[in-house]
Amino acid sequence: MSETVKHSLMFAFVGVLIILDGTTSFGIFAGSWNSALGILNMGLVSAIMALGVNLQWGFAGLFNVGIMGFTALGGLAVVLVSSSPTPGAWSQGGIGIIMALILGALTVVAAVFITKNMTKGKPRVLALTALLIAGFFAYRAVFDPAVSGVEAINPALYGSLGGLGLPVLLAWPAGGLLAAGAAWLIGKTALGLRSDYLAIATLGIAEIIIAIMKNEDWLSRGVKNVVGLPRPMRKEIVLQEDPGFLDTAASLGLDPVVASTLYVKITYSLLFTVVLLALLWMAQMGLKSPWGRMMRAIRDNEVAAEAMGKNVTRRHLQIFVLGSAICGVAGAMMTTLDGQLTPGTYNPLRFTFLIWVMVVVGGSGNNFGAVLGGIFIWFFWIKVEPMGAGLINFVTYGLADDSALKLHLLDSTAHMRLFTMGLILLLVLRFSPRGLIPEK
Amino acid sequence: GGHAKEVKLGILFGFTGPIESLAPSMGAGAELAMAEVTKSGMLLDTATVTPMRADTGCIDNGLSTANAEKMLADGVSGIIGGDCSGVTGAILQNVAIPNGMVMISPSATSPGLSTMEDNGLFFRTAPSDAREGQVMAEVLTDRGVKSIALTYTNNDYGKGLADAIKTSFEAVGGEVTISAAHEDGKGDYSAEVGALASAGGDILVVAGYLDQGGLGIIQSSLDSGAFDKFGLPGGMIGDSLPANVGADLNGSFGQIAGSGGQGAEAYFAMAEEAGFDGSSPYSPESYDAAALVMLAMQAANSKDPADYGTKIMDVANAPGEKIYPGELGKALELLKAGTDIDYVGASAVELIGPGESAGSYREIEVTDGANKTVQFR
Amino acid sequence: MDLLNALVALTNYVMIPAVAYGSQLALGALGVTMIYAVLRFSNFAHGDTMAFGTMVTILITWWLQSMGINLGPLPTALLALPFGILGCMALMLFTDRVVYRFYREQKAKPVIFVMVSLGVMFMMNGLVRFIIGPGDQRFSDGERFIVSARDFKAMTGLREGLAFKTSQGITIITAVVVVAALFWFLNRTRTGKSMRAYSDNEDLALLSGINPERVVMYTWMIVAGLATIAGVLYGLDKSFKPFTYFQLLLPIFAAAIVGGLGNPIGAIAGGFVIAFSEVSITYAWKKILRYLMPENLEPDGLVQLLSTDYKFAVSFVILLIVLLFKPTGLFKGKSV
Amino acid sequence: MSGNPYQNDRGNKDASITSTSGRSTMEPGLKHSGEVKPVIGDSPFLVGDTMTGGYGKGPDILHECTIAVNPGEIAVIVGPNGAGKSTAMKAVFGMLNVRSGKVLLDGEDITNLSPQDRVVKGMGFVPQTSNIFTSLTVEENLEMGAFIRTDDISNTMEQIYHLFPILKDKRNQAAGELSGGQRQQVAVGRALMTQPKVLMLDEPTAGVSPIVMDELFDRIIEVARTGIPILMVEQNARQALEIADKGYVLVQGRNAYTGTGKELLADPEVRKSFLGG
Amino acid sequence: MIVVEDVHKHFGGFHAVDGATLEIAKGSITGLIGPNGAGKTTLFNVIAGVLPPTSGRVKMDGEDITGLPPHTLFHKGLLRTFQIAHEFSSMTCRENLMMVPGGQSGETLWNTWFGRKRIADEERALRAKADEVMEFLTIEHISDLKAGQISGGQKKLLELGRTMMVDAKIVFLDEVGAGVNRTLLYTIADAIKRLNEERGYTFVVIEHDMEFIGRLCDPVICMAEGKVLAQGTLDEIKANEQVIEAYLGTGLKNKDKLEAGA
Ligand SMILES: Nc1ncnc2c1ncn2[C@@H]1O[C@H](COP(=O)(O)OP(=O)(O)OP(=O)(O)O)[C@@H](O)[C@H]1O
Ligand SMILES: Nc1ncnc2c1ncn2[C@@H]1O[C@H](COP(=O)(O)OP(=O)(O)OP(=O)(O)O)[C@@H](O)[C@H]1O
Ligand SMILES: [Mg+2]
Ligand SMILES: [Mg+2]
Repeated sequence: MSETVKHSLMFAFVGVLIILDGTTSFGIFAGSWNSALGILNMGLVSAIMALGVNLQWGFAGLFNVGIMGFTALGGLAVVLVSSSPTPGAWSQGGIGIIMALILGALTVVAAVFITKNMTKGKPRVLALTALLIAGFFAYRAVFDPAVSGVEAINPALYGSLGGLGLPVLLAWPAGGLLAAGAAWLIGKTALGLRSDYLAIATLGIAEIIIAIMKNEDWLSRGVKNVVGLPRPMRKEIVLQEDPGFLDTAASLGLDPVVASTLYVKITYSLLFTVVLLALLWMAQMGLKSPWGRMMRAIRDNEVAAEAMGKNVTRRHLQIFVLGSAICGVAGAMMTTLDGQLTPGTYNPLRFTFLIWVMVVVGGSGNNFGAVLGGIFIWFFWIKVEPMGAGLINFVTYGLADDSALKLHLLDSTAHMRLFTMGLILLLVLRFSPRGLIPEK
Repeated sequence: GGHAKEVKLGILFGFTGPIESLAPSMGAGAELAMAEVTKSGMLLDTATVTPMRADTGCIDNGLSTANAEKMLADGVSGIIGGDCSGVTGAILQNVAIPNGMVMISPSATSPGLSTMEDNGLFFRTAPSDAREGQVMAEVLTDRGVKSIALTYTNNDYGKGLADAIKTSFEAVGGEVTISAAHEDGKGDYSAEVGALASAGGDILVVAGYLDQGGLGIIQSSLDSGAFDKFGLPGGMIGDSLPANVGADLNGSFGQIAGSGGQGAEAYFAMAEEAGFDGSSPYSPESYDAAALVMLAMQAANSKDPADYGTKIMDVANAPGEKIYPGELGKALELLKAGTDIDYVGASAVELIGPGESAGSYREIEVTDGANKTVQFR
Repeated sequence: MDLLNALVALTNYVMIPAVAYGSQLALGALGVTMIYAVLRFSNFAHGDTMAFGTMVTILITWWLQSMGINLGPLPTALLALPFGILGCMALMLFTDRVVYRFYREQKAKPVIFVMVSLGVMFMMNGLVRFIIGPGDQRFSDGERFIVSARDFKAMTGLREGLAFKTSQGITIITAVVVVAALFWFLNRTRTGKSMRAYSDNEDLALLSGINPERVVMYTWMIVAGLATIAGVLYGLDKSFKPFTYFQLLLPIFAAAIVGGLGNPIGAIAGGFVIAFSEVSITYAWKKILRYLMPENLEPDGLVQLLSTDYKFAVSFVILLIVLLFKPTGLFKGKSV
Repeated sequence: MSGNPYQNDRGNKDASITSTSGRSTMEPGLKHSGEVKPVIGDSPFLVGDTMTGGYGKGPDILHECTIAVNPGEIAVIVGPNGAGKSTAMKAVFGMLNVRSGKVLLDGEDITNLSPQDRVVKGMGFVPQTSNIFTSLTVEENLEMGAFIRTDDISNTMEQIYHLFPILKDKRNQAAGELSGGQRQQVAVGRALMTQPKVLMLDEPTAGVSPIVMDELFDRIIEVARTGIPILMVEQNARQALEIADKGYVLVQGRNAYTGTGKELLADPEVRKSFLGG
Repeated sequence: MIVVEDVHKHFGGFHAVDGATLEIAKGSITGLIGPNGAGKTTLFNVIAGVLPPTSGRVKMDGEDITGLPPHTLFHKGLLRTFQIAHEFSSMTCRENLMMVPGGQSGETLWNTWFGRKRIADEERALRAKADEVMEFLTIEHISDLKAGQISGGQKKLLELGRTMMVDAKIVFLDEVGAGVNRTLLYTIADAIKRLNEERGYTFVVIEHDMEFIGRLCDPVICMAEGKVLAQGTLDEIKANEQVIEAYLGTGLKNKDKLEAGA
């Protein structure tokens, strides 16, 4: 069996799993197209994230443990771009906040300027200290009242600046840009360090990003969440009242509720597939060209690549920014799919480590592997719980229904998920260390 | 034989993730109500109620919507859940509303959810922040407290409640010296307690959870002598708190939704018998949520969400005969006979407005290592 | 101007908690750093290792308590601790045998080990919850305080109290003892020296007749010991919950890296740097200043640099700053 | 890129998750020891007999290469870069699987022993590079040399300090802070601490100033006088052959010339191609 | 062309290069010899920007290039090979060569999506050039093998081939000869000479093979213990007592033999 056939079969297998979930309710399958498409949609988003991480890890050996932060920034972009502006927020303090941020940025720029242009010594230290302290207080003096102004606007419902009210699809590239900006900052610092400390730097910055999103209410309502974000298509309940739609549904012999929910999910699936294919195409094209050759050269031997005129640091920065931007796009897509931004929900286990599992299991260094891993692992993430329950029932078949052990185990089925994910990862690392679809 | 009909109800809580320690008691609470109803054999002509558990991960929107879809596919007639506001919003927007499924959350309090066009499908048994803020302010002023330090668990419940307490208390002339968040799931609270102590105040109000960060903060404050009296909103009221903290908690006070000791105490006893901790946060609310769904079904004589959804308000609110935990069988019988009921339950449910809970509060003071009800408000 | 009260307040709210927390982090970071030095990878499963060791200790503590065995004023957990360590060692050695050893034989690159430890982390995460459940467990008993704030006030007549908990005392003493023992072990004993040698130069260690597998075994055992002690102390001082222990991984890593990965002294220093920065940078100085300033100059605000919301962010900012100026950490990360 | 998928780190060099210092660069040879067979008949004290082998699954680097040394003798291996001199040493020491041929020590066939067990059998080895523990003190380096010994090592240590007096002065200094020549002395001292029955040195004088080189050779002769056979690889072939009782010239993994040191030095062919004229 | 002024490079307490001062004339082929560990490679690394010097300056055509990163120096026309071959092991030999030229339009991501035609043209030209270089080095038969799988000598040739893919001004060769077949080595020597004469490349060559040095190098510099020990024509160097002591070997006999061989 040729490699290509084998790999196509693997994709087919995942496809069959999804189809089974839509058609049969045997065993772990739900027997509902809503469920199947729901899994597929998040699977597609996961695949995009995995693609981003694979770009960084598989092709440049950059270990990014801050995926969570970039995903969250993508989500933030959705709020900033597409939610409607809070009435009065800009006059109440929005302007002030912007001014304060500009002030802060100016302080930093001035500090950098001083560092660059004054000679080393006491005067420079003094000037810097004075500037930073003055800058900090000036910033707080403008910032704090402006923030309380904004946050005072009906905190239960608003209390934030809101967004620009633009179409939500625009938020996806915006999410990419936001993540790219953050990645650029991290990369500039971490990739410039003498020893490479990217992993811990990304981990730290991701935590900082989440802390900001959780606590700066004016920006994203913090832990109070932003719900009801706009969607790129009509809502189900609107469809259910649209006579035109109802007619079409009836002509297809579909129940209006089913028709509307499927309509929404399929639209998402199509949109996500388009984005995924576009990114996949771009990644593949890049990698098959001199650019990819250069990246592989850098990965093989940084010193020699540097001696052959390749700017290794800049290339690392480039690929780090690109990969993070892709995670940002995926984050924005996920927030759109959820219809809400919930900063409290970004957690490293789910948004960083799970993505790593997807990449490693799928096959680092192979874009198709990453995509397969994304969808496959997501499917398992959902289905391991019923599988675990089934397994425990099977194992404890002989035990009485009310035996303490059986009850204890059944209570723990939810924890099968983590356990099984670990097991899958270990098995793959052991028996197929290059992943399901290895790098050619 | 007798199981002519089966009613499936979904229980969708975060059995893994940040509140994995609360979820088991919540699930057990909901299942307790279902078992009670099944045993009574009074629902819709001796229907059995089968619970179906699934996980939300508390923070995993994708997982929870997928699990909700699976529940629908498996034919549930109602969903008890979710728990954390994030996933609750996601399930509501993406699954419950589009499919016309009734959903009752025992814990999500985010005001944002109230404004969603929920088609009358979303309810919650958790008390509203705004109301509790007012009650807390009353309790504080009545006890002559002039200034408080305030700390809240950093989620929408904590934040919302803290905002409400602050607004209400300042409106009656009190001073809030500091309002600082604490994160659940992290063990060390020295920094928070240091800042709170420095800000000072007559007492420390802890808008958190009694077996999460809230407990840590209280313990740490007592240990370092930062505060010796605490204001305890609903999330902090439960037997495990005085049990864990010990005598030092004596004199602290607070309030929890609930009319009369009857409901809550009865529930705690039932829970103890069933082998779980009924005083764990949101466990009573979970019991009530499940009970309300089943009672509404009986009132509508249908398990179709479209039919019984409108009945939930009716069974939850006056007029009618008051129903307490353990009396579900009686309530079903009454409903069958066409008598109105007013479900009080374990957490004194009173639904106002678009599916929110309000109602009377029980003022609690910790004396001799136990929560004692002082009066009702 | 009331220097004494200010000092007591500072000690009570900053020094003591930070020292205790710092000791716990330091012990955790020591474990991470040992694995990094000897096995040359960062072990993502360390938080869950701590949880596992603590869990075993808790189960034994409960059993001892039910048998009516206790240590009087000291927590019973201290009695159970050795068993917890043994249990954790058993698990570590088992994991090494069935998981890590294979990769050693393959001479796998360290980063592969990192991935593997990720898998182990997931599995141990599940395992601990299977056994003890996800809930909060308290297992401290005995006398709660060495000096309570109330007693201190009564004793000294000061306005400010100074509390010193038994658990804090035990933490600090244990940490000192354990660290001293570890250093003694590494620098004075044959096995310890062989571990340092292995960490320094694997090939040469082999040529000197040092058995690598034994070194690895000792390392896992020491790490299991450190992790269990750190976990139990943390649990006694605060409480035990599997999720919290997983979250501890981040500050522990930050501590190990700030100090210089692979360097035990660095791990200890790093633990304290992280603990002190979390506690002190977000501290509100109002109270202290009120004691120190003349009455008319008393501050109105909280005099807080940053709100406590950002305490975790603070430790990472410090980490980044340290790395910018000292790329290998405070103490040059190198070997055991 | 090695074919082993477990060794692909994708060029990652992130110091916050992995450390590369002091990692083993050796190919795993024998992991577990097999049996030791007594040898029938007469044979030199240490002999690598018609060894053929290479690294991992790679091509053969040694081709029927034979090297032997007897007590009190110094045997020197010379040859061009990449000829397989170090490889031959590794093969004798068991750090490389010989595909055919055997290694005999003191009347026993030790071909199936792992390097650790060969150390126990009394073989001491000083590799060409990174041959000291840089972060350990000089004394600790010596102690590590005696790791397998259970008896009192203080006497041996005194002997070493007597042999290399400079080390006694620097006993508490980290070995990494020493100069190249001193490091080399530490390395040899470390190997002697095992009280080996045979000592193997890979380019002990590489990067060492001429004076130190003479000094080292003197010491090596002294050690040999105590009856320990010495097998060494040398690039400073001329000096080495002068003190050698036996010389081997390896070319592309084969024995090209063999003879006493004097013979080889006198052989015009050898002089021309390997001794720089 | 290159001026090295009092360069020191310390590793911890160890002085690998200890005050080296030398000058490399434009158009010359300079030989750099010296005992193992003399600091030759380290000096190369300092000049080529791989290692920052502890102190001292390096100038190229009057411009201070101290501490400039290697990729910048590459674009200024300074190329080097490595003593231990630094091949790109997972790439084919041809790719190893094709990746060298700077400023390829295919190295810009944008073009890989929207300028595929131009890339294809460039690639064809590059390919032709790479094949030509490999033919010259007699390694065309391994052009499609992964560079990780070829022999040490072939790696050295590949390494040399990379410097021939672009127009360099000055090329530093670190022991190209080690592990390379002698006949081929002298072919390489001829090639170096041709590049020097026809294209005006300047070469600096580290080599232990005196015959090779003798064929090629005009000025020869001998380093020892991090310093320049002697400098001059090959004959001068060979006659230098210090060099004989430190490098060539002691005794007059030795010297006679050397001359006889040359
Ligand atoms: N670890 C290894 N894996 C694969 N091949 C190796 C390894 N080490 C050495 N080789 C190859 O084996 C051959 C012989 O190397 P060896 O080190 O034995 O040479 P040597 O004679 O000691 O040379 P030198 O004088 O430079 O030390 C070389 O072609 C080398 O490339
Ligand atoms: N990164 C490093 N860290 C510490 N010491 C080093 C480092 N690189 C080189 N050295 C030391 O510096 C000295 C000079 O090394 P260098 O490689 O420059 O010698 P060389 O003259 O090129 O020798 P050879 O002819 O063997 O190639 C050696 O003793 C070497 O051990
Ligand atoms: Mg060698
Ligand atoms: Mg060199």
